[in-house]
Amino acid sequence: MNSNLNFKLYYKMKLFREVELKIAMEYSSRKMRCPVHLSVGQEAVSAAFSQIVRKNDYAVSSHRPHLHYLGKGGNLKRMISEIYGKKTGCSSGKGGSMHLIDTSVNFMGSSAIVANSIPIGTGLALSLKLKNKINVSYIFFGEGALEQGVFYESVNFAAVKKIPAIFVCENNLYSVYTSLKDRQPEKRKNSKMVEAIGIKSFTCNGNNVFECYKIFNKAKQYVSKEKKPVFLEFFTYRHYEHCGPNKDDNLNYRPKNEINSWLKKDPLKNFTNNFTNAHKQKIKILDKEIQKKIKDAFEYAKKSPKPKLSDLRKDIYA
Amino acid sequence: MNSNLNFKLYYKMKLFREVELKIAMEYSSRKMRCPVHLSVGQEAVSAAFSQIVRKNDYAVSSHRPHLHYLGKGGNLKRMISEIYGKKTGCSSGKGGSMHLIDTSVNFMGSSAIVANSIPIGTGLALSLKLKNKINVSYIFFGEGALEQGVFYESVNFAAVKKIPAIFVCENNLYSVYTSLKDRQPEKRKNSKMVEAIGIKSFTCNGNNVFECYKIFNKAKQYVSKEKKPVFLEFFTYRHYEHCGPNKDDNLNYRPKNEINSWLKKDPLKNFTNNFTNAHKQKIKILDKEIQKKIKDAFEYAKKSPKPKLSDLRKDIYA
Amino acid sequence: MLKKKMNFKDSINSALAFSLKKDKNMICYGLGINDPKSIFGTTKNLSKKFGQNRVFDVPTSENALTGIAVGAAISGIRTVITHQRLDFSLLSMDQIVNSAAKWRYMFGGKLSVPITIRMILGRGWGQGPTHSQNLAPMFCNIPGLKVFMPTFADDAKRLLIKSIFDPNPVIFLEHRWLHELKDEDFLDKKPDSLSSNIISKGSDLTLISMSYLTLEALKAKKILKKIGINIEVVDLISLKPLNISKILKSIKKTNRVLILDTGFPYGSISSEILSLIYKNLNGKLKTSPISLTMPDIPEPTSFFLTKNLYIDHIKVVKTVLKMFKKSMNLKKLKKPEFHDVPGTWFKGPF
Amino acid sequence: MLKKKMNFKDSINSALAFSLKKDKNMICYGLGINDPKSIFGTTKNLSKKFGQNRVFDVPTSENALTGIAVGAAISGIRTVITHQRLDFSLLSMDQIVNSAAKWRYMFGGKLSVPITIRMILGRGWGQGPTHSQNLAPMFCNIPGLKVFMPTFADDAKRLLIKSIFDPNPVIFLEHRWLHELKDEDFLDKKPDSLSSNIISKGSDLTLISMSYLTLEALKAKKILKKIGINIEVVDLISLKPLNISKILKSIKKTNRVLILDTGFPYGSISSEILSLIYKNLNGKLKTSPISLTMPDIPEPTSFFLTKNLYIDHIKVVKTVLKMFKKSMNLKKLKKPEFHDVPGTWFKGPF
Ligand SMILES: Cc1ncc(C[n+]2csc(CCOP(=O)(O)OP(=O)(O)O)c2C)c(N)n1
Ligand SMILES: Cc1ncc(C[n+]2csc(CCOP(=O)(O)OP(=O)(O)O)c2C)c(N)n1
Ligand SMILES: [Mg+2]
Ligand SMILES: [Mg+2]
Repeated sequence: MNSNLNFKLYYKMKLFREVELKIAMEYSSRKMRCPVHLSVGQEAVSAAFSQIVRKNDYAVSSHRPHLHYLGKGGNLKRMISEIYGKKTGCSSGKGGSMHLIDTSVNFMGSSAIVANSIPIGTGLALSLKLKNKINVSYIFFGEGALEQGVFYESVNFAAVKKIPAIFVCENNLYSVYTSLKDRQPEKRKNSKMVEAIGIKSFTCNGNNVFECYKIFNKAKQYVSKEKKPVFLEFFTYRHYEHCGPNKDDNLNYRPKNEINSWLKKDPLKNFTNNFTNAHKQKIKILDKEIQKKIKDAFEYAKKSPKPKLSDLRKDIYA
Repeated sequence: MNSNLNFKLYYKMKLFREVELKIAMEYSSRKMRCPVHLSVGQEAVSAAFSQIVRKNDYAVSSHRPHLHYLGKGGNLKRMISEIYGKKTGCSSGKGGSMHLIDTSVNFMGSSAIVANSIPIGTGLALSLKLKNKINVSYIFFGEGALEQGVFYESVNFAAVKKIPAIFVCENNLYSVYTSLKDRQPEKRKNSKMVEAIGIKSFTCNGNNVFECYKIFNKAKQYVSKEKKPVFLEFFTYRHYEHCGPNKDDNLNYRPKNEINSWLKKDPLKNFTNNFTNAHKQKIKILDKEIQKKIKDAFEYAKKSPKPKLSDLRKDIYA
Repeated sequence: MLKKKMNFKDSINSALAFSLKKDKNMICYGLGINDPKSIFGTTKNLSKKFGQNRVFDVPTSENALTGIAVGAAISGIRTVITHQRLDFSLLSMDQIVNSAAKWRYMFGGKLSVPITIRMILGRGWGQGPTHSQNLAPMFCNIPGLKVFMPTFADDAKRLLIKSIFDPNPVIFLEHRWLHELKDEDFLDKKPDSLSSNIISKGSDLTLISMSYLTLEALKAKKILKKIGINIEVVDLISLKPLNISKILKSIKKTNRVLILDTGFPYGSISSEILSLIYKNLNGKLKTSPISLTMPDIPEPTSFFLTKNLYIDHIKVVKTVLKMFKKSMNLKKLKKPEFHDVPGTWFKGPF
Repeated sequence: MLKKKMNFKDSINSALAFSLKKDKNMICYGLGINDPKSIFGTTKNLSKKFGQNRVFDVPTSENALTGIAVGAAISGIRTVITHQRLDFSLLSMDQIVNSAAKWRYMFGGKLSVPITIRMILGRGWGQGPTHSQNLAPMFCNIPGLKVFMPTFADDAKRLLIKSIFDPNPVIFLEHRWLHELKDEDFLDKKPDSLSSNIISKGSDLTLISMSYLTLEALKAKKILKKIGINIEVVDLISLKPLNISKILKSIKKTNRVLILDTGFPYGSISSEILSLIYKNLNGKLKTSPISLTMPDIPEPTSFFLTKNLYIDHIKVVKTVLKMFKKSMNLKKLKKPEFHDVPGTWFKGPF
């Protein structure tokens, strides 16, 4: 176990958790006036991703993009500002929480329409191949996106064209309040399905950051070597409501025992427990750094100027 | 071998072949002023289908619907009239060759948009389940339709809802002039793919009418017993151009040896060869019947009245 | 009869329940239809009452689901689909335009397609570019479709029932800001025939509006009455077919027209109405006709950028004052503190 | 310079070749792009010249292919997609409206989306309900898109190059009946600036038309000149943005307007233009403004039912005569024997 890597993974997971919790906390002040989809509980995937992805790789995401954006190296201050609708927001306030971008690290956008960014990430992969780049294109989405036809069209295209696309599905078992049984055939294995369509698949415990790390690494190796796309499925669970700052377990759409069993699999807690006492000192330092980073980001966002009314008419056409 | 069935299969295949050849022959007189997609070479599938399907089963089809319509028991005179744009056409002249319907036998329509009728056939299957009918819904399409996302959405829905849909793919290796290699991953097995999505599949030599018959029978049994959808794939080949009355092998988009090997597998010729001399007499009688039936249909169509100009404004809204 | 006590969402619910009861074959589906939020409350208890076979949640497959509705409908099963935002229906345009709208005509009238597609329009609280579009003109452009867009709870109920029992495909548009409102908040009395779109008489200006904007129109009317401008308010209710003769009659009387439109300007409902007025009347009006629409800009998400984006009664009042070259003290007209919520009860996130 | 010898399809081909040569990154794809028919000849030899990596055939996956173009475009690869019929693009409305049109604005201008979507409009020979629709208004309604629809081969070339090098998504509409035509068949001389839509001057009536209908307009002009009616013909070329000031100027001069439109009436381009004229001029014209469009009916397939469906120069002449309350002997105006083919060379089937 590479201890340096462990601290990095810890740092990212903890940062991601704390960012989301801070958004949840501040949301009730009603200054972040847009829908927010938090990823509390799903940090391991993006933390692992952050340690594998290279700056020149592309990434796109869905309505729940915070951690993919941050994992790709997106600027925290500009993300928080975006959620506050400020001029300094990464999308100049025009996109909000669901539409994040940081072209300086090749995070190319995220979309509020389920599966909408999947072909776009596929197009980015095509572009890498055309330009003879060694990089890959990461495409993040939830398991709900597997119900959209465009997912299959994109996977088929990627397979036919042999382009460096990494399709990353975070399967958290729910689409809004709807469980899998109303949406997908019983006992279906998505990875088998995608393999039958024509591309290599890997599945993974999405709450074990180290396993996630290994899978992302494998995927990268595979794509580099074989020059073919790959599909990854991470099983995980969100702790908060689908959209918004609260827990909603009182609504009973998810079985209590399911919730409890997943809470026991909390990716951050379990990983933290692995650290020895000797490491705790270092962790304290990291925690402080994280708090400071978040505090700074929220202060920056709150202090940032509003967009000007005239900005409304900017950037419609290039 | 049930000889009565054999004569029926022969009759249908021969009828289908001769109908399409007659259309091809008459097309140059430019009285059938709409695109036509002939199924010469693909007769076995529809002939077998005709012997399994029940009147209260539903069926829908694609841009190449002639034989599915006839297989379902659709009226030949009204089909030919439709292609001639006459008032007596099955769609009153509004649909043309690609839009056939015969509600008296539950052939519920066909669509010129690739894959467009797949969800519609799925909805018909849903309706059968809701009404507790023992019938099934047949959905015909080419392998090109497997590239449309809506195919996967429909299969997924059918699997989740366990509805009596029979998805029938006639894989003739081409979409217009484009071969599979530009469109679908190498070595993909569509049946495996669909099974991985969640429904049972059968594949079949689509040029062997008896095998086709057995597969349709199996599918019907399966759906009746398991109350679940099924996917059938028939491998076959068209002898004529994608759209229009001619052969186009001079264009060289299909390899010569491929064409020749499929011509050797002509479903009608091979099946006819199986008949003994004793049967030839009966066959002659059938052939005569067929010629008469076709002659009558074309005469009927040609003599039929044009639609009135005022019909243009009819039937926009119910 | 005007049941003024029922709010818009309960009217929708009640129309669905009525129809499900009346037609035992009818079905109804959409994402979240049975979930704890039951599509803003509009589908509450329906699956409990009518069974999971008839009222069911679905995969996120908008295109197939629309085709499935067409298939069910042509075999005699009336079907209602709901999209939590109109924007999601773009995935199903092929099925709406090439199947639903044409399956009757293209087969010579052999079948009909009794489906209703409910689409909800977002506004405010960061709905942003893809959760706020009113693309009604896309649907109105297509022969074979009908497009309804009621304002009042009472109309909503009547019109949804009418849509469901209409043998043709109907696009039914619901503005998210209407769901909690009761008619009594806005109307003293209201004509009870659907064809009567003139909901408030006046002599000086024909103010045509749709859906939520009709409420802003009524507020503006009240204010302008104080300085003697009498406005006739026309609530469109049905975008297709349009009741153009009512509109023409009103304009012949008032000789002035202003249209309020929740959509984008190019090829809008308001452009269509103005062109019909022009073709039919070819006359000089007392003042140039005006339409207020959303600007030809994707809707931004930021609270600060949507500040002056929406049409509200103050914008309407200002526009009318300009048309009449009059002025009044507008200081007293207070904007609500937050322009991006339908009421103080709304605390986000959706 | 007007290269009158080149037909429309060769112009398209030449514009594509020019652009592929100029921008080494550009790609170009669509169903059948490399097949023996090469999209009505418009893409002939391109993949031979520029390689299968840059000009390639694709699966029938319209929605994904549009998103893929957006992805390629935001990473700097200009992309041209071709749909053999506009109608097929309905499958990709989500990607056109929610992605292509918004990816720039919704991310605060950080990226641009240089894609061109060529769409071909069918007419005649049983194209029927789903192979003949001009749904240009759908695209014009969307902020962030541009919509071009050239008539002349020369414009087509210039405009396609302009579209490809435009950093924004452009919908490029080609009428199937233009592909074989050469400008010399219709034009003596033609202004060579794109912004100049007035292709033939006149004083009595402003006749606005688009694409193929401009040719019918020019024929009508010739006929009407004989009885002293002088028509000014405006060829729209760009539907969005519209060059409305040119149109207004012309109407101020002629005081009469007739618009020819290949689309359905409700929310049409012609309605938009009329509403703009009304809002800007608010004046009585010498005769009521008229627009000729396709009827609000799905197009039937039968030869017999399309008989009087299309707008041709005879319909235009008759309409103008009515506007002027004049008559002339129309017997001499012979319709072509078959109304459903672009010329005798066309023998079907597509
Ligand atoms: C086309 C479309 N349909 C419906 C929605 C509404 N919607 C927003 S998020 C969501 C859930 C998607 O679930 P999943 O893909 O599993 O992602 P998760 O929220 O679980 O991360 C839905 C249905 C949408 N945004 N877009
Ligand atoms: C959405 C759509 N895209 C493209 C086309 C053009 N098109 C007509 S038929 C066809 C071929 C489809 O191939 P396949 O499904 O294999 O059927 P086949 O013609 O081989 O029977 C295509 C691409 C269309 N009609 N609809
Ligand atoms: Mg999920
Ligand atoms: Mg095929």
